[in-house]
Formats: sequence, C-alpha cells, structure tokens
Amino acid sequence: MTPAGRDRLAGVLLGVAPVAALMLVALVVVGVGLDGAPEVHAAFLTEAPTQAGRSGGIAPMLAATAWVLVIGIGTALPPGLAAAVYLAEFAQGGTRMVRVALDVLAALPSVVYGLFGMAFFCELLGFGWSVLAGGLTVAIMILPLFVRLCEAALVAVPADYRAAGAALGLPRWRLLGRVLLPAASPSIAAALVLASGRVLAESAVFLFTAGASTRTPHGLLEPGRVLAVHIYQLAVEVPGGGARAAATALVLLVGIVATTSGAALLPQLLLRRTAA
Amino acid sequence: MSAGPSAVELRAVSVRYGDHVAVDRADLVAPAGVITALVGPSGSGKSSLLFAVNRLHDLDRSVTVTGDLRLGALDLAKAPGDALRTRIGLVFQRPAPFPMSILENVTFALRAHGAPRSELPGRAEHALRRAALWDEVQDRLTRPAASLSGGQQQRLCLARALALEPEALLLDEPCSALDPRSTALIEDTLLGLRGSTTVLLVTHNLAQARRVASRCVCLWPAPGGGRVTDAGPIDRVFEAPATRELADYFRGATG
Amino acid sequence: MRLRLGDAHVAWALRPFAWLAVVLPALIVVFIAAEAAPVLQLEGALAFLTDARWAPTSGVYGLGPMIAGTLLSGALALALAAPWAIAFGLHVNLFAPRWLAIGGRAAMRLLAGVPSVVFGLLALTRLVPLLVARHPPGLGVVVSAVTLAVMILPTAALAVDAAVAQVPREGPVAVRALGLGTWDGVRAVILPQAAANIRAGLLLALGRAAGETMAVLMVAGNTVQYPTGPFSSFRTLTGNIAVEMSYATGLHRSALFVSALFLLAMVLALAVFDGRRT
Amino acid sequence: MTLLILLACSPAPNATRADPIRLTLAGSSTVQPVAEIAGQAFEALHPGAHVDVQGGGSSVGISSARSGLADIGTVSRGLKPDEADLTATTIGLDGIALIVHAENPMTAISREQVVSIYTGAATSWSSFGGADHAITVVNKEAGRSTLELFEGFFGLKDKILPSAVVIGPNGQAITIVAGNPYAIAYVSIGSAAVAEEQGTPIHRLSLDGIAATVENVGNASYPLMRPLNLVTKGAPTGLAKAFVDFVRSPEGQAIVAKEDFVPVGSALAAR
Repeated sequence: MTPAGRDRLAGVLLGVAPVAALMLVALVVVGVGLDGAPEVHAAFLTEAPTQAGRSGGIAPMLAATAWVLVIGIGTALPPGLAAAVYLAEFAQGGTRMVRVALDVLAALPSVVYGLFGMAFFCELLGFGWSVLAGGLTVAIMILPLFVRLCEAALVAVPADYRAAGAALGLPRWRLLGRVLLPAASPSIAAALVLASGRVLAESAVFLFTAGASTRTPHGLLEPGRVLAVHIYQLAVEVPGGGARAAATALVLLVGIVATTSGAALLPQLLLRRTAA
Repeated sequence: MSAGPSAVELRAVSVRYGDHVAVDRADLVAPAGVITALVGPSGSGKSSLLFAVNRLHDLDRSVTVTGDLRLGALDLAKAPGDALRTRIGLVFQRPAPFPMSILENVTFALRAHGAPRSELPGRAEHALRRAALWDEVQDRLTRPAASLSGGQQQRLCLARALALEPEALLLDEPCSALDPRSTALIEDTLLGLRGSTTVLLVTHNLAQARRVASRCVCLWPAPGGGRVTDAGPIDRVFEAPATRELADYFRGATG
Repeated sequence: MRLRLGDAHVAWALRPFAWLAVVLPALIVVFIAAEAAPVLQLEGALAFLTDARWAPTSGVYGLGPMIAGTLLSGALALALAAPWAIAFGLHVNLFAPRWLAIGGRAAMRLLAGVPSVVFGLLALTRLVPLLVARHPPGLGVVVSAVTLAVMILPTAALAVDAAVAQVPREGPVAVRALGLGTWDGVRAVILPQAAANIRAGLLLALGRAAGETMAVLMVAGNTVQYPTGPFSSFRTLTGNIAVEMSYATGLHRSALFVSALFLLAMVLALAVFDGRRT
Repeated sequence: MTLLILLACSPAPNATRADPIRLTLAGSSTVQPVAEIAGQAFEALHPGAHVDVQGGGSSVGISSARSGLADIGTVSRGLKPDEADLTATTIGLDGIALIVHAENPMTAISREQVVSIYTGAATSWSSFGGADHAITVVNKEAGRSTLELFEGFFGLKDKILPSAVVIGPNGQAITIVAGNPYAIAYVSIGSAAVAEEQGTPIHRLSLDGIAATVENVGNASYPLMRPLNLVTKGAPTGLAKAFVDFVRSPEGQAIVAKEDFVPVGSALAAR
C-alpha cells in the first residue's frame, strides 16, 4: 500500500464522519421541519404566545434567550479566560487538582445547576425568577467547560514562543495578547462555540431559574421563558403542543447557526490575529 | 541601554535535570567584547550550560543550577530574571519568530521594554542591518515573519536579540540548520560584534569556531556530567589540546 | 515610563479567577451535600448501594442499578462518539475538500446547540417505533446510547478539530518531505501532539454524557433494574434525578441529591484515574 | 461577575417604570397551561397586573409558596399531612384514564385486569383476547401524584412490577403508547382527549364499565380523579385572592373546561 494509497483510503474512511454529521443535521431539520415548517410565519416571530403556546408567536422566547445568552457568556467569558490563562501560564503547581475539579463540575446534571440557581440566585440573593438568575446560573454551568478547553488550548501552544519571549527578557504576560492567545485562538473559538451552544441547548437550568412566564423580559429582574424551555413545555407538557414545539425548534436551529458561527469568529476579531 | 560589553564568568557551575547531572562544576570565562566558542561532542551539556547563563532554566522547575555566575560585576543568580535577559541575548538553534510581521518581531520586545515609539523604526533598521537582513526585507517589513526563509528567520531572531543592545550574546548552534550563505552572513555579523558585545557561541562546526572565535572552551561528557577539559586561545586549544580525546575529536573533525 | 509589571503581579491578579472557576461550581457541591444530608444521616451511604430496589417514598434507596446504567450508557456513548469525533477532526483538517470542511464544522456547531429535548423527541417518535415490533419496549440501552452519542458528539468533535488545527504544520510537512503521506503524518506527528487536547475533549464529552438529562430520560425507559440486554429498559443516576425531582419532597428529594453525589464521585474517580495517566 | 457589580449599584429596575403589580404562580406542569391562559384573561380584566406562571413541578409549587418566591403554588393533588401550614383552593378536577394503542382491540378494562397487568401477573395481551405479545407496562415515577392516586385506588402500593417503563409527563406517556401497539399507560383524561382529537393513535379504556370521559368525572361516576389546587400560605389575600376567585368564576371555569379538566362546581355539587 503506497503512502498515496493509504491517504486515499484514509480520506474515504475518515470522510464518513463529516458526511454523517451533515446527514444527522438533515435528519434533525427534516424531523423538526415536517411538523414545524407550516407553523412558521412572520407573526410567529413577532407575537406573544396564546393558549399556552398552542397559538400565537414566540417573540418573548427570542428575547429571553438573547438575555440569558448575553448574560451567560458575558459573565463566564472574562473570568473563564483569566482562569485558563492563570492555570496554563502562571500556576506554580496544584493545577492538576483544579483540572480534576473542573472535569467533575462539567459533568454535573443541568437539573442540579437549575435547583442550585433557584436556591442561590432566586431565593438567597432575591433575584426571583429572572433572566439574570438564569444567565448567572448558566454562566457557572459553562465555566468549567470553558476554562478546561481554553487551558488545554494554551498548553498546546508550542513552547518555542515562550522560550523566545523569555530569552528577550519579556515577562510571560507580555506574550499573551500578541503571541500566545492568537496561537491558541482556534481552540478558544471552539470553546466559545460549545459554551454558547450549551446555553442555547439548556432547558432544565432555565426552567428553575429564568422561569417559564411567557411575557417578554424588559429588565434583568424579569422572568422569561427561553426557546428550549418553550420547546420542552409544548412537546412534553402541553397537550397538542407538538407542532408548535417543532416550529420553535426550527427557529432555534436557525438561531444556533447564527450564534455559534458568530462565536467562532469572535476570537479572531478580538485577538486581531496576524499571519500565523 | 548598556555601557559596554561585560565578561561572562562561571565558577563551578553545575546543571541538574532532576537527578541527572548535565554539567559538573564547570568554569568558563568569556572575556568582554571577545567571541568565545563552546565546543564538545553532543551530550557534553553545552546547551544546558549556555541556558544557565541567561537563566532560561527558570522556565523549567525540574532544572537546578548551582555555582557562581557573573556578568561583569552583576551576580546572575540574584538579578531579576527578565531584567538580566535584556542584557544577555540568546539565539536558539531552531529559528522561532513570533507570529507577527517582520518589523513587529524586532520592535515587540523593544516596545514592551519601554522604548519610545518614535525610536522604534530607527533602532529596528539598525538591528536588521547588523544582522545583514535589512537589504532583503526593507520593502516588505509588514509581511509576516513566517514568509521568510529559514536563514532569513534566524537572522531576524538575531536582529531581535541585538535590538535590545545586550552586553553579551549567547548562540546555541545558530547555523546548524542554515545554508552556507546564511551561515556566512551570521558569522560576519558575529565578527562585527567584537569589541561591542561579548559572544558565547555553542557550535559543532569546528571550522566555524576557528573562523569566528578567539577563545575556546571544551566540554567533554562524563558519567558524573559534562566537564570542562580545556580552555584558552583557540589556536592553542586546537593545536595542543589538553586531552587525547580532544585531539582525536579535533583531528576527526578537521583531519 | 511603562509600568514595570512583572509576572508575579499578573499572576496575583489572575489567581482569584482560577479560584472563582473552581469555588463557584464547588458551591454547588456544597448545596448538593446539604440537600443530601437528611437521608444520609438517616440511612448512611452504604444503604444506597445495598438496598435492592428503589422505592424512595417507602424508604428503599437502591442506587446500584442506576450506577451500572450510568457507566454502561456513558461508555457506549463514548465508544460511538469518540471514533466519530476523531475521524471528524482529522478529516476536516487534513483530507476534506473546502466545502465539506466548512459544512462539517457548521453542522457540528449546529448540533452543539440543539436542545436535548429535540433529540429525545426525534428518537422517541422516529427511532423507538422501528424497534418496538422486534424488541419491545423499543426503549432502552441501545437507543439511549445512540441518542447520547449524538448529544456528546459536538463537544468531542469540535474539541478534536481544534486540537488538530493547532498542531504546528512543520511536523506533518517534515513527514511529507520523507515521501510519506498525510495519514503517516497523522500517525507520526499529529495524533501524538494533539493527544492531550483530544483527551481533554473526550473527557468533557463523557462528562456531558453523564450529565445529560432530558434526552436519555425520554428513551431509556427509566426502569430501575440492572441492564441485561441491548434493549432492556434502564435508568441512569442523572435520569433518576431528572425524572423524579419535580415531584419529590422530603427524604425522597434528598435521596435524589445522593444520586448526584454518587455521580460526582464516579466522575471524580474517572478524572483522577485519567489524570494519573497523562 | 463584572455584571453583578454593575447591577449592585444600579437602582432596582422595576422601581422606576409604572410599577406593574406582579403575581407569580409556580408548580405543577399539568396545571401550568390552565394557569397561563387564565393569567392572560385575568390581565385583560386587571390592566397593570402581571401574572407570571413558572413551572418545576408540584414540589416547587409547595416550596415556593412556602418561601414566598411564588404568591400562589399550583399542585395537581391534595395537600399532604406535612403541608397543613398551606391553604389549598380547588379549581378543577382531573380524571386518570388507562390508554392503549388505537389498534389494540381492548376497549374496556376491569379493576382486576388492571391489577393483573400492573403487578405482572398477566404478561401477554393474549389473556385479554389480543395477540400473543408481551405487554409493555408504562408507569409513572415515584412522587407523582397520579402514581399515588393510581396505587391507592388499585391497592398497588409497592406492588407494581419493577420492569415497568417509567415516564413522568402525560405527553410522553401518550407518545410511547402511540408508538407501541403493545403498551398500556395511565394519563390525565384531559391530555388523552386532546391527543385523540388530534388523531394520535391511542384510545381510552372504560373502567369497570364507566367511560373515561370528562363528563363522567364531572358527574362523579368515573372514580379515578384528583383535585387541581392553588396553594397559598394562609388564606389568599389581595391580588392572589382576586386571581383565585377569577379562576373559580364561570369565566375561569370555562377555561378549565376548555383544557379538558373538570370544572369544580358540578362535581362537588354532585358528590
């Protein structure tokens, strides 16, 4: 088997994976689209739901989802990246214990985060059911995932850069903005995509924290029902809600593509990556 | 930045990776403004000793360095790591340009150490000229450093180090991966530094050592760690080495 | 004069964030322990392993079957998702034509955001009916593992993709320079160099599998029994929490938090074991 | 966290706008649709009032009513002995019906047959005149009021076969039965009625000869039902009382009936 032969074989065998991913998306879109597509029209995106969601639109849900996404990513990103930089570049020892803690916490069921959020943010801090409580709780939930992936990204940056920087008498932090973070930005982008995807996919957390009220949240302390919770309510709790659940899911799919693609580009824009 | 070149003096310096001893109580003197070659077969601890001088081992906690290290009057063990590395430059065996443009590679460290923005273009041009790279890059300074050839990248790294006008410059087999023309250009640069910068050059290329260096220190591998077996003016060391192994080593290389 | 900020100052400023990233989620473990305390004081942790059945409203708290269920479904899901994720990461970076690389990544990003209730429903309404005739009740281990694998695939695939993307090109290029192929470069350079990141991604994906609630809940059947065959209905620790939490009160509710503690202990053991190997 | 600090120093947002009087309900997912629709109707009558309905299940209804996080808790069961500190107002009744797949020939079931199926004594539909195929028994998870009512009525406490499939929400139980010709489950009559109207391939079994319909629950001939309660700490007052009264008013009870639950008035009178 010549090298080129091995490459052709590998190309075909490995190629099954991305093609299968595309087919999987097609399955999901068709599965959801069959029931949902007829329900989606302009008013569906601008009106509030009536009859417990069986009619009317999902405007309040779009707003609630936007709120928790901005609050969630907004509050998780800065401390998450800072923690990852500390662990990868400055920590003296004991990082393995932190890494283990993060892995364990990334595996907690989301319903447990939901109950914690309700007890801590809604009751203890008095935010009540609100998009703020939802956003902060999901921020805590995605923090371990985000820190873990960003740290792994930084650790994988070639050591030559750090040695070259040190040889020029530069402290490590000088290299962050222009050398280390840009070099790690593909993995940081992936971490951001997964974190924002997780926020959009989450229902259990928000059921207990952001609430399920079908009114558009105008302030941080107002409750709101995110798209995933709306899909859950319609699909599982509200008799006859199946078609509207599918329609909402279809709208969410479009929202996911937009959000995650945006999230993927964010690191490049922020870090002004010069030529590798 | 610095008054003038200072001598690098090591007394009984040992380098240990955990329990493995790389260098065993080595003495080395690199007189101010002079080019000293550090030669010896691989595994004699040449690079380990070189990296002890500018304390690059600080990056790796499993390495311990003992003994007395001085740059002129400065005790290298006590000086703050970053500050001393602005006074001792280092060029690696494998070129490692930053993922930035050619110009930024040179000015990044200068800017970070507080050089006023206005001075940067001038000092960058001066450094690039000293590294014999200016003519080849002056019209594409904003192109990424990665677009340069291997030899050009190494000269860029040399320019980057010289830009800080260090008192001493350490080079770890800088030309082992380069073409003869780039090697010749780097050797001319080093010769140009005589009188202004103390140079300590680790090299396998004994002919290069004869061409460039005026003093030579020989390290020889031993079970207890690399030891200095000879040191002195390069001609005396090459013609009448202190040990038979060195004689065979020199004859093998130049015979 | 530019502020002479040394690394020590920056480290001092960043350290609190590292602790924040651990202390905040750790607050949750305290919360779980506090909620689990009442029944633990009454019954003791061992009862949760020795009790035969799970009848929390009548004081019987056997978690054994669920622990087995969690391990089995997690392992099966990872066994399905890991090769798929690694093949994806390698292909989109090294072999795929431009359209497939972009399309594949966009697909994974989309799948990363799909709520588990959507996957659960699609499996329940499309996949289960196909199996019902030959393997009643159609629910159970196989369907859950497949649904779970699809749920954790994006986490693993995007992490592997990023890990492969970050391996410096010199290595593979050097292998090609020896007249060898891309695949040889993968074996010789890329996999070894990307291994740490790939393992981190797979471990996170496994964590996601253990933590997944909604989707598995709908297709596992949730019977409290040791899974015997590929189509036997079973329940995971997470499913146990999700399926009963909304209506549990008193000791029953705190017993559900004990399941969360057991889940944590299992993942901790896995993370520590994996940690030692790196 | 930066956001948290920002928030701490900004005045509470809702103090500035024309302050809506806010009524929060939380609890049972079965009651949630009715509560939402009633809430929107109530807001039409009381401009300036905001009714927010949260979910989370009956136990969240109880705990949030007690903690004050919610003004009214919603539960789909009577109060338990240890919940005597709360006051429950019944707004409707919900019958529990046994359902099977549309193709299942069985249309009626006796109390003994239910017991034999759910204890695992009978394992094949052949013993009920159907095909010789294993019965897939669908049960509800521990803690659900429907399960407690079901176990209590048929005397099945701790006797239901352990291999039964367990699924909580009615919607999912219906989906399982619709996809499995050999399954049997028990769900709220309301949700079964709506599903059948929409063509879902299931049908309800009459119990001991009494059809499982909303009417029969209303006239108390159908035995298996549970109350839908609004729970408050002490007797409801102010806006909460206004809302409870509204739901028990004819307009409120019409909403309850439209969701295929049984209005309170008729059953209690007949009982």
